Amino acid sequence: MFSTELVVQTFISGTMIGVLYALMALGITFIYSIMRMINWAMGEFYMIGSYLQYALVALLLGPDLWWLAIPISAAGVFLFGLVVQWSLLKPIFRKPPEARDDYATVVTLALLLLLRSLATGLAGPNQFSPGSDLPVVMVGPLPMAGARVAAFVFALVALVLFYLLLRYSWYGLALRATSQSRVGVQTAGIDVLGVDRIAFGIGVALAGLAGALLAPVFLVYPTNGLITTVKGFEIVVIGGLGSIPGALIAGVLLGLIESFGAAFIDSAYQNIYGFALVLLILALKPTGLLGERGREA
Amino acid sequence: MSASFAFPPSFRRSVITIVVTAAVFAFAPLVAGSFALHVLTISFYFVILAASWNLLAGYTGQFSLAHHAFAAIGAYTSGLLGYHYGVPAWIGIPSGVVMAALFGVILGRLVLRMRAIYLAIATWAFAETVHIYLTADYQFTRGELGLSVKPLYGSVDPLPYYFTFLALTVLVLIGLRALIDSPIGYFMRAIKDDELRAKSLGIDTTRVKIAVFSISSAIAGLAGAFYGHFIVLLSPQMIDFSEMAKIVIMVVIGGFGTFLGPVIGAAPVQMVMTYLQKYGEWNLAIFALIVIVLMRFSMEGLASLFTPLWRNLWARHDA
Amino acid sequence: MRGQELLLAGAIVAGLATAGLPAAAQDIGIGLVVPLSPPGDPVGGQLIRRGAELGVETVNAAGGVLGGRKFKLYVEDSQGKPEAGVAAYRRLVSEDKVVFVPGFFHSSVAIAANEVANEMGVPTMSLQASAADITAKHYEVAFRTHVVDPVRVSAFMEFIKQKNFKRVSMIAETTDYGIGIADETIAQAKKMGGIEVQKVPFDRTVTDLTPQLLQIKAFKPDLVINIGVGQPLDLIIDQATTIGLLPNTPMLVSYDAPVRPQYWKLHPKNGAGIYFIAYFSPKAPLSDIGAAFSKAYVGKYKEDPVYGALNGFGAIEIISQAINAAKSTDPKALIKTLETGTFKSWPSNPVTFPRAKGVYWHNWSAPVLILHYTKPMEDWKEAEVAVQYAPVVPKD
Amino acid sequence: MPLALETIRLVKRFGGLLAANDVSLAVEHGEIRGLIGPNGAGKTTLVNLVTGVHPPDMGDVKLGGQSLRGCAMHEIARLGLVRSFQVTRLFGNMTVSENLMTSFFARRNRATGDGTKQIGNMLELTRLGPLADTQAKKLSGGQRALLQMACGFMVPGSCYVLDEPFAGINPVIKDAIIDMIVDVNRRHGATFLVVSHEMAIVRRLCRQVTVMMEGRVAAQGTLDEVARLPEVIAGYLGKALE
Repeated sequence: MFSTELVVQTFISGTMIGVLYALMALGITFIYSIMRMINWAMGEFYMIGSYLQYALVALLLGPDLWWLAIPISAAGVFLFGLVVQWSLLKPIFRKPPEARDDYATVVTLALLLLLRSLATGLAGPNQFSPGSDLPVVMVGPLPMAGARVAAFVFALVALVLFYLLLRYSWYGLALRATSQSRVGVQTAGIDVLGVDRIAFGIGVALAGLAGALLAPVFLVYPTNGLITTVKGFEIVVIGGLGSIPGALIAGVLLGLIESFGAAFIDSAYQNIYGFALVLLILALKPTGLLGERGREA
Repeated sequence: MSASFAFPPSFRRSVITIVVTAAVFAFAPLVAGSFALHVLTISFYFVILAASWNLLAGYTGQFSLAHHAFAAIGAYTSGLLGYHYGVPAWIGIPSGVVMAALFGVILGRLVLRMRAIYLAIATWAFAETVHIYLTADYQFTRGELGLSVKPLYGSVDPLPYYFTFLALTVLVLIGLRALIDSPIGYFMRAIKDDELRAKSLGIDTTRVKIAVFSISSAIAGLAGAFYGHFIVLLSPQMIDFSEMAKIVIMVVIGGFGTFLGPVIGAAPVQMVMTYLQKYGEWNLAIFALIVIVLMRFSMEGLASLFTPLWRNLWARHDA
Repeated sequence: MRGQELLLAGAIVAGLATAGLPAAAQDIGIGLVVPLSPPGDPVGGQLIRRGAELGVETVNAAGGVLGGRKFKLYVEDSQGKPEAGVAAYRRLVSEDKVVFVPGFFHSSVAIAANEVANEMGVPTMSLQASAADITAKHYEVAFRTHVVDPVRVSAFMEFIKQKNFKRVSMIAETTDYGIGIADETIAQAKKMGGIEVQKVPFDRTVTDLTPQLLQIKAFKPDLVINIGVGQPLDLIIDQATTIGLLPNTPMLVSYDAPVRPQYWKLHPKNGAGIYFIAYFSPKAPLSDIGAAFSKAYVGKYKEDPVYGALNGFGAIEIISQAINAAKSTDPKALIKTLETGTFKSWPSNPVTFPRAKGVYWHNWSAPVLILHYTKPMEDWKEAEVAVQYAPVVPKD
Repeated sequence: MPLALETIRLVKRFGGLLAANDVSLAVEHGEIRGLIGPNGAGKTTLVNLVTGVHPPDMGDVKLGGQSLRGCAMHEIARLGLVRSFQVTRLFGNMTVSENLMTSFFARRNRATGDGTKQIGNMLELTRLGPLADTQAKKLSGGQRALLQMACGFMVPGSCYVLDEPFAGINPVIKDAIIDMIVDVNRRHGATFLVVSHEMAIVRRLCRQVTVMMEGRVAAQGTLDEVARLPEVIAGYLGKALE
């Protein structure tokens, strides 16, 4: 059972899937750090991204231009995010502060149900695949689908770009400032609601990007966002809310633990290993590996 | 609690209202058919779940997303005891309650120091773990095939179950009301508002939080255990996230953190969802739209409509 | 005075309208409980619904039953949840007054609904749920027109024997379906002897199955049996191709998903070479009504009907024949007729529901085939028939 | 007889900042001690160390001779050490009387009488009676400070640590709070440690004051005595007394 080759292969496969999951976590953590709310419908934006990718590749651009379709899909999700923020989430700040969490939770939960059902109703429950002409690539001893390697590369690039954007651009400064103190930036003349809108757009666009990237690998169907969201939340907890390096590290850690657990313990419990890690981390370090320091009460 | 404590007059009024309302519902079988009774019974089940979750989230500020899992723990404990060891329901159901309470203590202790958002994710992770376990350990739990449970009254005719759940709901609601009007109730709300201040006053917030977590889990377990003996087949779908979403939506539509909220929120939501069932894949879309529109335009919940009514009623009574 | 007259007139009109209603009420209600939304399997549900709807249209177009009474179909969404299935059955029977409730895709829903049906008396018919318990409890009301696990696995064994495979891997989802089949396969393989079987279970929400498939690859099997339903099935095919398991090792898919139109859209290249269980092939002839249905279906949906749709249609045909034979819609009479009569459904062989032993109680299923795609984009109607296995129903 | 409140060589470090540097303090039974010092001198840190918000890095706190080492905040409170917060903390969504009731339940013991009666007393004393059913978050700043103080007196404690109870409050309410302090001190013999910048009030209430500067105790004595010390004048009082 414990052949070296299998161990190395499992290691590679776990690492790669972990990075892809991290992309999802990034969107969640980003929206949280700006707007102080959890978007439970994150997976549905992933789903929309994957449908857009499918529609663009299958109906408009053709499989050769799959790489062009990816940013367009992400942009589409970004725009949709702006609309959602404007129509549903902006009113949150007219609510009394103690009611905001409830409002955000209920509205995004309802949005989750709505988008999922709409996808089933409009596109049908069948799964689609935008197809991929990329050849199988050898990553060490492990053969990998070209689309998955491409997704991995795209995801890494997106993570790094995003990190740089936050660290070094003016806009990143505004975003970081907002995440520190919403009232503070308002006095500094920054339009917080505008920041929110863009932040929400970017956050869901990251999910949409993940959806578009993974569409040929994990298929396109109404509930395909579920598992990536689940992983995204786990990573956020393991790595700590608000930390980009934390998300990356936690993503890889989660990918590895699940892959090794599935390969060498019991494959039926693959998803449990991640949850066990989450519960363990929370018991030991409630704010995650690299999370912001816990501010109690 | 020491003897010096007396319930405020509002407690007596609530009990009277609960009992009178229940008495009205006791006549429902005269006009309702088998299906309507079934829907009402399930609604009572959700009233209990929503009210006990509200105790945790609405009053104490612990936004748990594992409440459906505790119902399932109660249900499966009794179901598994019966299925594998032939244990009768009158032992199985209390065992389910104890088991749910036990898990409640453990999870409550684990999430104790967490801020709201981590708590939500941690409890959700716990629920998913239970879900996966019930699916994966199919040799013991019968997995997705479903665990057959003996009907409580030998038959699945909804009438006796209707009265059982009506009685349960009355008991649970009176119990919750008593808890909320007791010192622990004050402590719960204090913790939600300002935990540091609560500690500085001498409130053992750790103990209160764990106590509330286990009490509300036990109630969920109680409801779940009875539910299992009514539906007669348990499946891991009981811990589908949409079930939790339903509980949250019920409470918020009714009025978060109010006593009346879950009571008047649960039944209409359950009925609307059952009614929409015939629209197939569109049912959840319609339901979600209704929720979004409601939330978008009024946040107070239905309970706020009733509060003035309630005051007027008793004001006249007092006068 | 005028107001009162108007009221009176209104009352009369209303009265007439109500009197006119019984004509409509003479419609015979047929319930259909299928999953139409998650967490159920909406694809499976929708296909059955299409078939049942066309079946009702066909029956009504031919003049209905009992000399002119029309069928009316009431569809309920089970969401794959037992509770929703129970509620749906109760509502269909107590409110819509249906006389027959076919459908049922998820075994758990069928089992739960049968508990209620056993008391309320209106028969059910499971069209695509394979768990033994559905018929093994020998409830009067429980009928089934779907292949049960032992039969399906016997077909596997027939295939394994024929190809002389010695090492068989199963990648099975941890559902009643996946585990039921996997365990039955292990049992039958043991009985047959000389075969090594590997079972790799997976949670059906998992999307990256590479770790599981690597394990299988390391086992070096002669045959991989793919026991996933819906997305996992397709993910297994893709990911097995990537790591080089396919096409070198033959793969057997446990049900007829590859005949669905999207199969070749999803696997334009690596779909070739797959073996799969099917419940009919045009090479095995359809009955006349089956052929007519197939034609109508193609006309309406621009694709060939698959098993789920055919079975949905079949259920409506069977009940219409049973009602005519029983000359009644009384549930007891219908059950009696279903048990003793012989009916025509979509395949050419006759349909019966004898009170047979064990899981074969009230059970009829089409012959089980194993088809083989020999080239990419092959029409499933052209697929090679590798095995044809007629279930042997044990006699009392 | 042991001291009412004693801190023994308390040290607390936050990152690079030495917030409490070897702080020793002794308060007699029934005393009303003033704690003064410039902003950032470590007064609030000391309050937090004494009441268990932060555990000290070194040193110990004794209440009536009993060490509080390892005691949780709520345990300290139940031992009779009651505090108020500089930025008033109340349960905003609860009404005035519910706030009082919560405080009563939190520390009640066999000796305490009827909570409802006690609430009546407090409402009368604070003149918050008409607002009894108003949510605490809807009160004015002064009313909130008054209510916070009243909460502390619902069940008499043995020792009160008040962090800036008079900051930003109108004179009428200031007087009301002073009256409450004096009343509880006389009737129950309760000990007080009062942090304040209001020298007039400190002079009125406290026989002894302790001056803190840069995390340590700089001086102790009557207000007039410490006011004469050159380092105190240089570091603080020179400005404050003007």
